Formats: sequence, C-alpha cells, structure tokens
Amino acid sequence: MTEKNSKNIFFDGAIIASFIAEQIQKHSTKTNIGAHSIFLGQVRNDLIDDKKVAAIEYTTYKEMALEKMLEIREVIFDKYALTCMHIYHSLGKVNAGEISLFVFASSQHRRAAIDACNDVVERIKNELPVWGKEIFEDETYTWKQNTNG
Amino acid sequence: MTEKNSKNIFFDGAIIASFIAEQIQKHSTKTNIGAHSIFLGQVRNDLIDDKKVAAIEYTTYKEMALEKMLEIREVIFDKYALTCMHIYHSLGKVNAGEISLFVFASSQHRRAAIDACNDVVERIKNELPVWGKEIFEDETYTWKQNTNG
Amino acid sequence: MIIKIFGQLIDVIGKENLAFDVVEDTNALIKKLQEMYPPLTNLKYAIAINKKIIQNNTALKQDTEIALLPPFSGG
Amino acid sequence: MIIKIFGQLIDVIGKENLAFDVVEDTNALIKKLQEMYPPLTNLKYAIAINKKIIQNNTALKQDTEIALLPPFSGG
Repeated sequence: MTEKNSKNIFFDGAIIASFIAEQIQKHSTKTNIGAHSIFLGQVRNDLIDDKKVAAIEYTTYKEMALEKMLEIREVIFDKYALTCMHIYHSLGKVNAGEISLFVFASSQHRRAAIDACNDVVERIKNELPVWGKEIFEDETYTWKQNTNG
Repeated sequence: MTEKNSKNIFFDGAIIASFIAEQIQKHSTKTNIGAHSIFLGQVRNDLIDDKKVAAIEYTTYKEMALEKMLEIREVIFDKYALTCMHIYHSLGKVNAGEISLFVFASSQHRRAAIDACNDVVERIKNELPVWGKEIFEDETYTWKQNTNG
Repeated sequence: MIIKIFGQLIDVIGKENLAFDVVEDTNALIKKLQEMYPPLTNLKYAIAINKKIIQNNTALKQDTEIALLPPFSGG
Repeated sequence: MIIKIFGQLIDVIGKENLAFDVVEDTNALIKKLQEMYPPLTNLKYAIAINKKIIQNNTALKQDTEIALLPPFSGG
C-alpha cells in the first residue's frame, strides 16, 4: 500500500470549481498525458412527494470505504492504461447545485481515460459504503436511493 | 438556428483551467443537473523519429466546422437526454501540457452525460475539419494523425 | 461486541454503535437483531465483517468488526 | 473559381487559396489537380462542395465553394 494509494478520498462539504481547476492545472507538467476524463456528480433539487431536495448529507463507513477504494484503484489500474486517477467524494452537507463527486482519470490515449472514469463511477455508486440523506427545504429528510443511470 | 446553437466553438490558443472552472461554476444554478461528463484533450510531447513535440498548431475550415458542429449537436441532443453541452476547441499554437479540447455534457442522470460526451469526442475527432501541425522543439514539424484511442 | 450502524438503519436502531452480547455467528446475529428491531425484517441491508461484505453465515468473536450496511447511495 | 486548401495539402500546393479555371465536375478537377501537383496522387484527401464532403462526382460552377480536406486531426 503506497502513500499515493492510501490517500483519503473524502472531502468535507461540497467540491468547489476552483479545486477542480487546480487539479487540472497540476497535470500540465505531465506531458505524456493526452486525455483527461472527468465525472462530476452534482446534487439535484429533485421533487419527492411534492417536497424539494435542498441538500444531501453524506456519511460513510470510512475505514471500509478507503479499503474498498484501494481495491477499486487496483482493479482499474490493472484494466486500463492510465497515467493517473484522482477521486474525491464529499461528506457532510452538500447543497443542490453543488458538486459531491469528482472522478478524474488521465491517460496517453483517450479510450483508457474515458472507460476507466466510467467504470470507476459505477463502482463508486455500487460498491462504496456511502449514504446520502436527502434533506428537504422544510428540514425533513429521506434516504437517497441510487439508480442505474 | 438559435443563437445558443450557432455559437463559435473555437478558442484562440490553449484552454486554461480557470476557464473550465468558470464553466463548471456556471452550472450550479441548474439544479436539475445531476451529472457532468467532461473530456479534456491535452497536447502530448510525443517522440516522433527521435524529435519531441513542443506544441501543436491547429487550423480549421471554420465555416464548415461550425456547420458540422451544429449537425453534431442536433444528433446528440436527439439521441441523449442532455440538459446542456458545451464544446471548445483551440486554434493556433497549444504547447505540450496545455489543453486543446474541452467537451462538457450535463444531464439529470449520469448515463446521458457520459455517453453523449464520449460520442461527441469521437465525432469531433472524425468529422470536424480541424488539422494539427505538430511542431518539434527544433521548429521543424509534421502533420498530426489521429488514432482511434 | 459493538455493531456499527449506518444510513437509514440508524433511524431504526436509534444509535450508531450498538453494544451486543456476543453471538456465535451472523445467522444468530440477524435473528436476534430482528427480534429486537422488528422493522429490520423488511429492510434490505448487508453485513460487513472486518470491512468485507459477507455472503454466507460467518463465525463471530468478541473483537470482530461488525457493521450493518443499508444500500449504498453515494456519488 | 477558388479552391480552399487545408492542412498538409498547403505544403504540397503552396497556397491556401488556389485560383482555378472552371472545370465541369469534381472528377475533372481531381484529374487537373493531379496533373498540376503530382504528389496529390499519393495523398488521401476529401473534397467538400459548399461545406459538405462529397462521395460522388459532382457538378461545379464558378461560385461553388470548393475545399480540399486532408484527414482531420483535431482534438
């Protein structure tokens, strides 16, 4: 388990655009990269039973999630010719319109970055022990259910 | 042809990270969006016959490219349930490590944004009349050839 | 032993860490939990033992790390 | 008529806008271009008429917008 791989993916609160820009900018020194594929999950203000979602509050089983994330990283790096991959997931409250998931895969040729990014997003949604509590404008809540799309 | 659709996709020089951040930030008011898929093409310093690529200089047949881009937009919006899509391609000189293509697709659920982004990138590479001249460190050049990955 | 509780199961069980007398295996655990918290019978959840989701009945010890995981909804 | 030249074909033809006596159709155009610029024979390129790539022989007029397009390499 390298230092690079054991890093924390969790982010306190929303992921802000300037942080994403910094991450992109950092890669300009890696001149063997030809393609970046980025996925951003944004909190929607869905209507559920006539109530509007104002925010999602995320919690995790952190020790298990970080262990799982290492497993996912290994599978992905074995499967695709990636140069690097960075993943950030919010914990705590993220308001509608804000970003809660940031997946960033880079490779020499585009296919690897695009396919790896897509694959990782599916695995994060299905395999990472994270829960979202959808908080309505009136402060009541419901537990988020992930869909397949 | 709406104003929105007829906009110029071309960008003078490299696409900078802060511009990408601004574009992401703008979407925080569209709270029906749940997913953004972004593709960034970055200029690689490939070795070709022992010479290193220092930059790519892009040219286009602009009138045809913009017309083609409108066609592509129509096909993509018919095919995928997108909220919006933005495309920027550099013209002129872009140094190794800098970004020359920025595709940004957004949708309510992730599948549409991811699939549309991927589809658009392939179409841009195959259908858009743009040419890249790979300029070596010694200022000689070769014409870029697109690969399938 | 302590059972870690997550997501909507916290609403059912009322706490994030549930102290529990040691039981032999996960089948016995599920049975006892359902007796104590009848709504669990109708809820979907997985059991993680030492941070891995188990598919089959698994032996438990005093220091086993046990967690109840409702369906994930991250991202 | 004026033929717009792009990409590596500019290196072959030496200019971006090539003035040309009107010819009847694209087959005649290709033939004449290859006589004037023999390296064209070995190069891959498409012809766009009024901003659309043509697959078949197409009639030309004085004001037809004609362009020679080598393989694209954007992105």
